[in-house]
Amino acid sequence: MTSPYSPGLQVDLTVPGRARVELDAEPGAVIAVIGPNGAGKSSFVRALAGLVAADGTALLDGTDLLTLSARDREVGLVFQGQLLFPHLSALDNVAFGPRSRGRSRRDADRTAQDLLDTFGIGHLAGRRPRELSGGQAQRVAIARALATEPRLLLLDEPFTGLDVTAAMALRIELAQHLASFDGVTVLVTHEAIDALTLADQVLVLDRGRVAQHGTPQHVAARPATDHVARLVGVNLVRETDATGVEALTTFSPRDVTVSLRRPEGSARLQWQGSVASAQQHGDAVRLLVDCEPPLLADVTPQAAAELGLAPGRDVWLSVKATAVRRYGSADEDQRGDR
Amino acid sequence: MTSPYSPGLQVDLTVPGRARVELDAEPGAVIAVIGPNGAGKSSFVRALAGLVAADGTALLDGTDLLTLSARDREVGLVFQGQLLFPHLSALDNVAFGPRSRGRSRRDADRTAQDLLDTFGIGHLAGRRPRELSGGQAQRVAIARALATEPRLLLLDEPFTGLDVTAAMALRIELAQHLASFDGVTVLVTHEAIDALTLADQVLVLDRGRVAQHGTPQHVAARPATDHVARLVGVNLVRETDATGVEALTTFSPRDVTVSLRRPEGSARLQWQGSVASAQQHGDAVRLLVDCEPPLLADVTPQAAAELGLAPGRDVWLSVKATAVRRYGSADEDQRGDR
Amino acid sequence: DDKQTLTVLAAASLTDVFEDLAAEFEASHDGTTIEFSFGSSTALAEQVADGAPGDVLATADAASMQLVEDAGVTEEVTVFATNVLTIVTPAGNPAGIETLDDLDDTTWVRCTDEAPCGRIATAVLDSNDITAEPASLEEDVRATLDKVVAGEADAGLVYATDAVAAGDAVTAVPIPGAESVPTSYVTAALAQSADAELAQDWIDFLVSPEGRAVLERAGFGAP
Amino acid sequence: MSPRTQSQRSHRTDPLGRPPLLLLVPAVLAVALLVVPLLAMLAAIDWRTLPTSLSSAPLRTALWLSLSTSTAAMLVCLVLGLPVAWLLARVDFRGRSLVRVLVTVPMVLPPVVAGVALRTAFGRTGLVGEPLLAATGFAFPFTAWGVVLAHTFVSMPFVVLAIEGALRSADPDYDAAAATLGATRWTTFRRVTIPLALPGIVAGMVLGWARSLGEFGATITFNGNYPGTTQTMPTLIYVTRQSDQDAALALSLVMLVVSVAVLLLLRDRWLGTP
Amino acid sequence: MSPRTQSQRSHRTDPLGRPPLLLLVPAVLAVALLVVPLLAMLAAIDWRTLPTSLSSAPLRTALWLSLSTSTAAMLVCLVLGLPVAWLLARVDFRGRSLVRVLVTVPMVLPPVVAGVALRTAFGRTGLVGEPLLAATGFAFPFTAWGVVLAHTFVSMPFVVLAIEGALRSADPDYDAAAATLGATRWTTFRRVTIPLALPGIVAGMVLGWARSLGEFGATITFNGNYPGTTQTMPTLIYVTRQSDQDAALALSLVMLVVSVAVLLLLRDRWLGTP
Ligand SMILES: Nc1ncnc2c1ncn2[C@@H]1O[C@H](COP(=O)(O)OP(=O)(O)OP(=O)(O)O)[C@@H](O)[C@H]1O
Ligand SMILES: Nc1ncnc2c1ncn2[C@@H]1O[C@H](COP(=O)(O)OP(=O)(O)OP(=O)(O)O)[C@@H](O)[C@H]1O
Ligand SMILES: [Mg+2]
Ligand SMILES: [Mg+2]
Repeated sequence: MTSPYSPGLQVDLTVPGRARVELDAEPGAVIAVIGPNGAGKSSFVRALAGLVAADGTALLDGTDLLTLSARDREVGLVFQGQLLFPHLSALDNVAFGPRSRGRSRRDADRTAQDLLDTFGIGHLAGRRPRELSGGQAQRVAIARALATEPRLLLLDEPFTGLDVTAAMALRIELAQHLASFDGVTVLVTHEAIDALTLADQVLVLDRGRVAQHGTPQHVAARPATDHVARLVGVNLVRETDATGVEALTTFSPRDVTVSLRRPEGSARLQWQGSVASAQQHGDAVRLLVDCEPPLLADVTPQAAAELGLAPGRDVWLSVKATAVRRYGSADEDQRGDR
Repeated sequence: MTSPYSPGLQVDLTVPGRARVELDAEPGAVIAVIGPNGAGKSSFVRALAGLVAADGTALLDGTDLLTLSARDREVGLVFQGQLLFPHLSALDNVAFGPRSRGRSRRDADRTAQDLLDTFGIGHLAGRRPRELSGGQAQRVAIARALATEPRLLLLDEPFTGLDVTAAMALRIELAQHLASFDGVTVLVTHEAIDALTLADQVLVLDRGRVAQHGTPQHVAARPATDHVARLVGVNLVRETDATGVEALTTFSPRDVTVSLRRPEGSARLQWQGSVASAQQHGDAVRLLVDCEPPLLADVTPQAAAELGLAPGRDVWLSVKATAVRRYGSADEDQRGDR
Repeated sequence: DDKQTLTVLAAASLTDVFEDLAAEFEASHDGTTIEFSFGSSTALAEQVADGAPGDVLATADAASMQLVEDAGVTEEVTVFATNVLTIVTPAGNPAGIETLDDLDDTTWVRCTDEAPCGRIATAVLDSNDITAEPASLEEDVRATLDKVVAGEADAGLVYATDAVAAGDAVTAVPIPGAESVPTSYVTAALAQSADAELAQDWIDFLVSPEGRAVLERAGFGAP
Repeated sequence: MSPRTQSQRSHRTDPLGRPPLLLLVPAVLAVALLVVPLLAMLAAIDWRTLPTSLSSAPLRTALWLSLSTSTAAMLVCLVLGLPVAWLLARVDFRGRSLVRVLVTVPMVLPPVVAGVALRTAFGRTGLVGEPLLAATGFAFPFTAWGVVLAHTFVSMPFVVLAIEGALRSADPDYDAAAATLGATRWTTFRRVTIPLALPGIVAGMVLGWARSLGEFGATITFNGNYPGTTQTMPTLIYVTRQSDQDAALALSLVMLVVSVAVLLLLRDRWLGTP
Repeated sequence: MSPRTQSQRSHRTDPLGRPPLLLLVPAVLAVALLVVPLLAMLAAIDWRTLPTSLSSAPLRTALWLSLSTSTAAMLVCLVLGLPVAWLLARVDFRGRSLVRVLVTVPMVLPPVVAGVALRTAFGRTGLVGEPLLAATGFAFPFTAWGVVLAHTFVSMPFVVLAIEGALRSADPDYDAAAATLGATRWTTFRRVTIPLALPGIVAGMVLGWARSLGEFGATITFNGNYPGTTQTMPTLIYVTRQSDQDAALALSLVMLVVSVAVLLLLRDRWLGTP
């Protein structure tokens, strides 16, 4: 069950019916896990934490986590759903970990108070979770996970419910923390910005499997799933050629031309559909068009007004061949090349 | 306690120590409530739902909600924290409301199944909440709130934990639902896009008080709080003149010039600070600079590289007087002028 | 040794009379205190057999004393009193019961056959050819009396001593011929006694004329 | 606690780590304390006389009466006691703690005193019993109804307290969620509160049933002892003991076996791993 | 149910709506059923003889013995029973449902049989008692320790079942959260499980205390009735009843009053509105 010592995290585990993940990370690495709802992200993280039964191995610095009890894994976990202890104050919640790991009460309390201060809720230290707002409680949950100084930090959607300022402050805080952290961090997120700014590897899960794995830049440039494409705000079109090999095409919504009549030119790069939604997006209006597959298109507000691009309107979309990037779906798995 | 019949929602309530809100909304109105963590958004919503004691009045179509028990208020509520019944399947959770309101079992089940289908989780209808992923559970929670066909729909951060595709689909779904809904909707959110695309009024809360109230466009153009400014991605600077009147200045991060030395020109529109973070933002690099107040600045990647704009770098920021918008802080309360 | 304590284990139905006897005994034995432990005869016998502390045991029947003899905890058993069955009714006899025949169609109670008083009751009833069914077969005579005192039963078959002890709360209706089926109260000194002499003194006192007088006042018959 | 010595399998069954000795040792002691007397009793039984002891008709009637009255009492305790437990746990009313104490008090009454109290209330000359008898001709004492009444009086406090404890340990926020969905308190009670507190409620019912089954003092004081109507197993055992210790032990054994069987069946039904 | 008739105040105290009649009616019935006998008993007390009955020395010794042995038994039940309840509720082990049933069984034993079982195990000639006596010279029967033992044997099943029910109703996810934070099972038990299930645990303790206080049959069978060492209040009441009903009722009244007082005090301490 154990292998010759090699630092970092080497995972090959299966949560039956829910997730199957292979992963290899050096010490200090930050892995962003992204994927649609139900892709298996939380299952993976909970399996690492020991809260869900899993088969396979998960070697952390040479020890197989799967053979250890949850307590002995020394992970820090922010739960999706918080699970703050309702009978303890914010401070005691955060101090719980250090005290469980044998630190003195004073020491643990100091660490906890410092973390709460850092996250801007030091004045709420004495409150019970019930007496905190959702975002305040979320900050306590993050502080609680960090306070144990874990070897493996598991953050399951840590920024949910935080206001913009807090989220930004926490990202900065976390980035600083992670820079000096030589354990491995797994960060589950639904926000492109987290993956792009905090992570050095992105693991894309889809229906329980690893759909793509690489550096944030690589994944953003060559998305392999619709979810990632939507996350980074590009369109993704799949085509299977006669030999069964799948080719992927991406292009930016800005490069899509919207017209009311069928445009001239190559048939392959045009689609017909009706507008599903039209929303302000920066200076442009972003349309979601119901075609196969659904596509995004940015138009100027003037154009939107002239063409009457309200939801329900039938339109044609086209894109110049020069504006697309084409690549194979097997073209993945570029590990963190930092 | 009641007043001559007037349709819509007229609120003037206080949750002691947590929120004080005045609000006036016509039938069919959608009110986005925004504000930083702990501003009192949830307290307000829960007071309307009858889960938190409040003073004052909240007239819905002429009846004071505060005199009714939670059950009799006929509100639909998405909780921050879900609170799905753990012993019931997804379907039964959603059907709970209709059945409680006297609909037949078949009828309620059909409504519930339809809603689950709409939200893309029809195949999970038989699962218990424990067996759902976070985002799947969130969709069930929304379906549960909508299924009761309430007169007042209270959505407390309904899109948390949803993946981009689901969030977008739900926004479209909700927009359609709201278009035909003649009750009042209160939507608490941390995302600018929700406020801008779904709401016809925005209520900005700050430390338990209404800080601003108006149409989304008005609030976005003339933010009164740092939180709103950050939410819509602009900088906000407050100045108090000799007479004690406060003036607000906003400008876009794109209009900020970053230099390593003190720029020439008017002293009032320049600041010194160190870079707190630098992140990809569209085509640009967005800097957060630690000055008083903290400001955002967008620079080109080339400029960022040339100037070495990494966190910790000391910089000067300046903005042209022509690029700023100046207005008084009392300049608010433009009600929904749709 | 002028301070002595004698521990007497006795059937619960002897509570009152033994306390009177103890007062007299203590008066004539300076420095002696008598402590009682009352319980049901069977329970006491079992406890004694198991080594319960005490000097003297007094039970309401010979059968339970047999348990103690079998355990080898005592040698000599003395019969110190007898008792006979009687009918009791709630004060004033509202159901108008004059003989055993009147028990038909009333709510009446007696002891269960497993208790000493039940065996006697069966014998008395059989010898009078009574077929009336009781409402309840009480676990002991105390419970039987209790039902009558409380007014739950119109009549009950109890010992004459119980009728005396209950005083005005009940009306006693004697059963002709009941004397032919008496029950005996027996007592014995125990092997675990620390003061066999004092224990024997107490037993002697029970059968002495002074003791007899007290027992007779409580309704007990001579051995 | 070395990771290598722990098998993957053991990890599966116990992801939270091994139960600590500090809990295991007292637990084993507790089980021993409860089980050793039962074993000793088994050892003391005279197995040769067992068949004769067990073939008696009184045994069958008493056993049946015990089981049926205990079950009836348990149901009454549930129907009447569950609402009290709910009120005490979930509704804030004046005098709540007084009601809670009043409900607890019958527990501390020695059984015989409980019987006397019942008699002064529901006996033929009792506070409620006398008018009841006058009006309907019915009296509780010496009937199986009286047995159920006595069992209920004695067991209900246990049922109420156990269920109240369970209700208090369950999260009341779900009740609030149900209310916002339009559920009346009754619907909430039925469809949310009860299912969520079910394990505690079942425990309370088992408690009540077992307490009734073993109840002796109050029943015999209030109802006496007549085969077929009021002679329950404990009463039969008690009176048998006066003449025949071995037979009494054999009867106790029957009671033990039957109750173990019933409890095991109940467990499988109600508390089987879901 | 018109909104106008409901005052703002009533809404405050009961945001979830009025308790339904379907629950109120049985609750009131239940309370009546439990309280009427107590009231009837009060009414039956002869208040003139009360002062003499209450001034007796045996009363004081018996009351003190009852309170102290019940409290001791409750503590033993807690120390030994809580771990069992936890094991049954939280640890998945082979034979769990058998253990649960074994723990329940002493509840169904009639008190006298429980006393006999205790004697065969812990009596001077018992399975455990004989070697114990030989080794240490100490024997349980006829001592205050024996009373505590009998109380514990009789009360522990109630305590275990009540606490197990409460533990099962509490959310086990918090235990998992504590484990990931590095808490051993013992720490988790102490700092998370116990506080979260506290209301149920307190209910279990009250249950055990009250059950011990009222226990009579097993105690008198196992320990006899010696004033000062083994004569508890129920035993004293039993003996007094033989000669003087009124005095016995007066003693019961004392027990009632004392236990109400203790329970009220406990409530204020433990279950006061937090
Ligand atoms: N206890 C369970 N039993 C069976 N299936 C489960 C269980 N828990 C989760 N699942 C299913 O496993 C899949 C993966 O769930 P998981 O919670 O890992 O998703 P996720 O990627 O974290 O999603 P989200 O973004 O919504 O949090 C989902 O389809 C979910 O329905
Ligand atoms: N039960 C309570 N007792 C006392 N204070 C409370 C209680 N619940 C919340 N608060 C406080 O009231 C304020 C408002 O809380 P509220 O939950 O309404 O905030 P919010 O705007 O919803 O924040 P978030 O965006 O984090 O959800 C917060 O400062 C919070 O700490
Ligand atoms: Mg998840
Ligand atoms: Mg909130």
